[in-house]
Amino acid sequence: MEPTLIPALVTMGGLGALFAGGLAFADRKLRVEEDPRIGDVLSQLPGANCGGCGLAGCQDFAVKVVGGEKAVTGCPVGGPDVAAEIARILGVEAGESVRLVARVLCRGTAGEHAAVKAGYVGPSSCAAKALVAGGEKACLHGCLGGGDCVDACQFDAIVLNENGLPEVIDELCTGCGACVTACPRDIIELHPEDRQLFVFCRNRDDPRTARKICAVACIGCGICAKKSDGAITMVENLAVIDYTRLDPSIIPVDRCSTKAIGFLHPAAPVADESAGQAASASAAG
Amino acid sequence: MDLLLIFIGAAVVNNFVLSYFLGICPFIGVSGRLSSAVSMGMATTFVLVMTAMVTWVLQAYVLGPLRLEYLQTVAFILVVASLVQFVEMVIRKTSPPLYRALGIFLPLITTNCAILGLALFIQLRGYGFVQSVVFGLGAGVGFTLALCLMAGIREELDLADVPGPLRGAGITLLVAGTMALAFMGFAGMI
Amino acid sequence: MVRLRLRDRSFRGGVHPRDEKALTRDLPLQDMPDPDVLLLPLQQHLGRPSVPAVKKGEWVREGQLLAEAQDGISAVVRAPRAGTITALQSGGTASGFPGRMIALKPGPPPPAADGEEARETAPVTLPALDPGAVAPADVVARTRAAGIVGQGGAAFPTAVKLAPPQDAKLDVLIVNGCECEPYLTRDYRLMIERPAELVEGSALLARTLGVARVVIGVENNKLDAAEALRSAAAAPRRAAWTAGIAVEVLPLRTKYPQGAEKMLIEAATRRRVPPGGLPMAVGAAIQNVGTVLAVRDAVVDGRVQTNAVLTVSGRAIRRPANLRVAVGTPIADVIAHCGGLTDEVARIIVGGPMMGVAQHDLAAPVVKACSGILALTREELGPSLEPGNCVRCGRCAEACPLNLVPSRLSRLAERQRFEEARDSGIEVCMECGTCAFTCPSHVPLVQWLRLGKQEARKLGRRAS
Amino acid sequence: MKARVSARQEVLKGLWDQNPVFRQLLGMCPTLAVTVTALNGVAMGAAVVFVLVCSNLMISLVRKWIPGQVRIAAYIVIIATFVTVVDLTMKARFPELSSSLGAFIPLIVVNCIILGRAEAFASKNGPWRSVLDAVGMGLGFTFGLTFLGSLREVLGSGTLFGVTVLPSWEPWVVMILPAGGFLTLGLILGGVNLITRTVEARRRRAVVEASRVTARIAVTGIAPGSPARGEA
Amino acid sequence: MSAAPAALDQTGGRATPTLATSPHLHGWWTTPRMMWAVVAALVPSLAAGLAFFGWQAAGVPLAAVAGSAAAEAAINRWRKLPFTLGDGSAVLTGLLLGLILPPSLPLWMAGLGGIVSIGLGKAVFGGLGMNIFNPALVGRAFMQAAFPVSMTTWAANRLAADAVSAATPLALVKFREPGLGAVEVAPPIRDLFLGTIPGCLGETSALAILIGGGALLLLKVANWRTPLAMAAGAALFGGALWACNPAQYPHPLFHLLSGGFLFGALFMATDLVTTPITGRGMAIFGFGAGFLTVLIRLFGGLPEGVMYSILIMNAAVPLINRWMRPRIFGAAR
Repeated sequence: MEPTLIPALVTMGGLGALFAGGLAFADRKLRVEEDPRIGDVLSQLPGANCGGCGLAGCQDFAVKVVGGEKAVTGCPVGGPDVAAEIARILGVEAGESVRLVARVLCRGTAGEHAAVKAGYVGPSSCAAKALVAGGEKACLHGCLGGGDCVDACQFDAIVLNENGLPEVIDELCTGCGACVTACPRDIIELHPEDRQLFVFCRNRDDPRTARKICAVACIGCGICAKKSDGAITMVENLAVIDYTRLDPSIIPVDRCSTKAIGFLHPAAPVADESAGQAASASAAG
Repeated sequence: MDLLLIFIGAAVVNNFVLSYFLGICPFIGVSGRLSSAVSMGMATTFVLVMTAMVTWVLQAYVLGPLRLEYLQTVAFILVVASLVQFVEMVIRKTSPPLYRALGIFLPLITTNCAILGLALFIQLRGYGFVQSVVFGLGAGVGFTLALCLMAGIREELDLADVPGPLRGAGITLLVAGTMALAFMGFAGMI
Repeated sequence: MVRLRLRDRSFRGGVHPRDEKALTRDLPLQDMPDPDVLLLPLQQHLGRPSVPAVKKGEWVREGQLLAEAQDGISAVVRAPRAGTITALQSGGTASGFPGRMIALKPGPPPPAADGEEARETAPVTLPALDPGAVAPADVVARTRAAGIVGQGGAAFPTAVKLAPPQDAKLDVLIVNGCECEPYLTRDYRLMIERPAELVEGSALLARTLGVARVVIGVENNKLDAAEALRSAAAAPRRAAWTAGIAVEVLPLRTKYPQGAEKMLIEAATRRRVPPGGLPMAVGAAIQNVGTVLAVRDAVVDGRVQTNAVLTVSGRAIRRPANLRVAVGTPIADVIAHCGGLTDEVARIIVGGPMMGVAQHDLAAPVVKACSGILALTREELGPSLEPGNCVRCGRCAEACPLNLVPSRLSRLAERQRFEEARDSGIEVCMECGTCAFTCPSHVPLVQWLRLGKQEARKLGRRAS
Repeated sequence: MKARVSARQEVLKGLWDQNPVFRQLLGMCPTLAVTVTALNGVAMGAAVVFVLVCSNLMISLVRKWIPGQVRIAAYIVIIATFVTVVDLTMKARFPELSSSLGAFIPLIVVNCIILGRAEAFASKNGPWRSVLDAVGMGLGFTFGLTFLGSLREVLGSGTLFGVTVLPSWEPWVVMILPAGGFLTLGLILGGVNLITRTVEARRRRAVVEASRVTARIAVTGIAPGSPARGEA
Repeated sequence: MSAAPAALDQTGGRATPTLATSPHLHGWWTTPRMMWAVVAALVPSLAAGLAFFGWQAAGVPLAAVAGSAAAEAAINRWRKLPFTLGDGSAVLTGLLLGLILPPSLPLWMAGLGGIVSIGLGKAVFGGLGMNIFNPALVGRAFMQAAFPVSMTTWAANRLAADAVSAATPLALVKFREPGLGAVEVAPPIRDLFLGTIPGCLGETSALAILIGGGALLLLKVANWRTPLAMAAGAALFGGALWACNPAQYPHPLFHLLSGGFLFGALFMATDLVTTPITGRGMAIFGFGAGFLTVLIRLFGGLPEGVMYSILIMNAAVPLINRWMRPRIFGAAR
């Protein structure tokens, strides 16, 4: 045993020492300056250089994650734990206190509330529909019903309901804003989860047209604005809420003839104290 | 002629990826985009040729004479890993463009089975030095070929409606399987 | 004699839809009686809308200015008929989208009130100019004053095209008499009925642009028109001032889109306009026959553009016709004048069937550049098929006259990969519809390409 | 850094949630190459379990003394040593198995699972947890290989662990060829994804249902099916 | 809401206005029409096959069609996609597969082949138009690898001069006794052309294939470039070898007429989905496939290489399409 062991030990030890020394030396000599976070991220990664992320190894992944080109969840080997750690390093979830949720600001169900001008032949995507005379609905500001927002949502948090309008599932919504970008009509906005009062319309047509094409359009009458103490202003025939000044209890929502302004959950007194007061106050008056 | 046969054999007939299952991890991982595939293929070819040379020398002048064949695995991987890391550092320092194009793929290659597999095959088949280099080159070209074909297909499939559960690794393996079926046509050529 | 030759010049790609011109080709142009009300959109041209210069209730003379051009690429709107302005309103246009428009009720002036002077009721006319002596700048000014826009489809204000920048080196004027869109016979009728004026107008424009050569391109399914033009262009019949200008009539292969600017320039001169470039980049200027006649009429006769010449056709129209109608006539009135629609109507189109716009609102008016109103039956639209997957047959790429790969571009647009689409040249697409016509799977290629173009333009041009 | 994980979970995660074959797609080369029969799969799995446990334990023990720059090389040497042990043992004890696994025993050195677990787990955790992790991952790998091997063996030769299970089966030779390996694993991955997606979708649907109920309560003030309904 | 309905009232309210993008016209050829046209073009080959191998041989294509149609219907139903058998593509795949299987293959194998063709060749990629490889050839390659013995057992051709022997001409040439020249063992060109030789059901008769395939080329359902380039690739490479050593290597015409070459060139290499979309790309594809066919036939372990060469070129199609993208009109060279 002895005679074979010695050369083995010497060889391996020698090789090991040679390369270890060389590498340590090289590391010192050839070090390249980089973002310290890359090193931090790298230390969290599995380091298997397996390429499972589709990139050239863990170093590349770390660089891309720090550079924002790759999602923190991009490492399939590391799983959620690693993702959480990387997110912590990058400070992605920097103390966001108010949860934002997407809100759909159109309630014009095609054929029911909103007039339909013609049948449409072509791809169902909203963006494509908007190009052809603005889609089936007569309203050029309302929901096209093609579900581009549904496709854009990676969290299945938005569905087209039986009326053909998108509906957000609060519990699944992460407030990422993908649907906001996807909507060619800008009818989706991010709002704090507990916000209740909205103008559910983006129509800026003149009152006559608006009234004609949709039963639930904001027709720009301005009644809500008059009694809002300045929180609601009329911009191009559309009521716009300034939430920093809003006192929902004084808004005469029941006087809105088309119900374009109103509460997300009309009879949900529990969800929003002030909204509840407004509802009961107006009911009394 | 002999060298040509070794080259074609390694590159096409007994393609490392499609018939020896070597280097599957990068084959699946890095075949998403053609540009990365080309870089990865070239980097791998470089390392394969280097490995062929270094391990042959190591075997012929150190392990062989000292009758330490049983240390092959340990010694080879140590040498390859260190060398690759060293080359990466050098490239990174000396040529940032080359590093971005090839260098970043180097660490990924250390754990590519094809590298160690090549070293072991060379010993198993008793190739000489030149033969080893050609074999390494052939294996590298074959790997690059498979990787580029796959990358082209996957870029095309990006635009296809591949069923959800098969997207990613699933369809890649199925395509690889079909490619392996197709490459069976070359069977028996060498 | 102009003969059909198999090797008439053309371009690579293209398709051969059934031309269906037999429905109207032998029907001379007729005047249509004025409707009850004319609707004059403020935007009948590319560029920004014009600004109204009249008030509601005002009575206007025929040819009187109704709206001023807003900037360089805009055009004035003049009253097509004498009448009373009844409203400044918003309404549907043939583009499918609503727009601002002036409503005009044709009729005599209201009786003069006491003590008021009887007003001038004759049409507004511009002084006739001598085509042999008029200065180029005056032709441009007259074109602008007459509110003439291109009749080829894009409705680009013609005055802009007649005043190229100083450094442009033009050597040929190409007159587009291809009329490659199926069904349409408007340009054909103009060429048959007014060949001498067309030659005169071409010479006038050539003089204005400072070129000595005119090529009139005519598809070889209209050889009688080519023959008429050729004899009109023969030297003895022409006015003396046109002597220095060579007018050539060039028969071209009948193929869609032979009348597209780039395709016609290639066929006529073997020069290729670079991607994103204008015809002047290869020394060519190009005008539609309708535009040439409009400019000629404005200069020689002092007439402003008050009428649109159009083909009303399709198997769902009871009495197809070639008509001269007042600009602003609602589509519904034109259709009614032609006997109305049959039960089989499946689609109503303004423009040609390849690039025209399907109409949902027949109250929309005819505008200056309107070339046709078509009512097609289901059978005429081609085989009925649910849009399916692209089968990568490559027919679209083979047919695309601009050498794009429409199948890939449309897929990129559908997948919202607009950057790649832009890098693959999607902005070059002219939406001629050749690809979608030939697609065996009926993929809505043009719609996706249009979306892709719109989004690619938003991305902004990257310095390349 | 993370919530305390029980020893049981540490082992179980390797079997499904983080299964190296089906979920992390690690160690694909041996996965595909040796799974011509179920037995090969088991043998390869056992070899990997041994190397994984030993190297994880060793690395976890010496992790504090290895300098950062050379740690990968050091890990590889440790792993390679144990691989050599397995290789030589198998050559001596099970020559047939050894020859059917071919070069893939020495190639365990570069199996991403082992180096991956060394980097990701053993270098950051104590010996006991590292061993648990190794056992879990190793068993997960073995399970994956055996499953794949069984499927390919049954279809490709009509046998399972060498025992004929489908007597009159016309063997699908393709299954024991490389192509069969790719195709089978590809389809299995699809199946695994289908299962996880279905489970996930069901969970999502439950959330949606719940939110619908909440909304209905909000609107009507009455939970569906609650006794209050009758009175209202 | 506007005057539109009023104007359309002239039609008795039967027509509704439509919003749609231009162009409003479509050409005559649709995908289903093209698929069924190819099916029709296969009839001569099928008829020739039945004449040569008897009515019983109809079972193989029938089983293959049944397998592929059933697979298509089942998969679409499972994925809740529309029913697509009407577009003819599944039937076409099954028929193509059936015609390149040996006439004596057990029927269940033919059916399995049809299922594999659709499942592995088409459905996994997302259905019609999405697949990378020719589905029928995927099925054939799978069968070849799965059942090598059954797939190389040939029935004798009833109309052959030698109606007992059941070795294909390619096998005769490939596995001939050492010392014999290629010319001596190859059957006469006339037999190859008429198809009175053993082989796959639809592949033997060059005449029948040329009738059907020629019709497709004339109708422009198939593009002429690919078959022409494939013939050129095989003829040039095979011809060069033959010129070097006529005793060792067969005549180039033998390459073109034997085995599945014509069938592959006219029906497989012209598949719309899995071949390049530009003319130059098609030429490269065809040439490569022709070259590889001869390479595999003469130097590989298998007598026939058409299937493999087309599959290999299929894998290269995305790269060919990428590099052969046409230059945009007017763009600088």
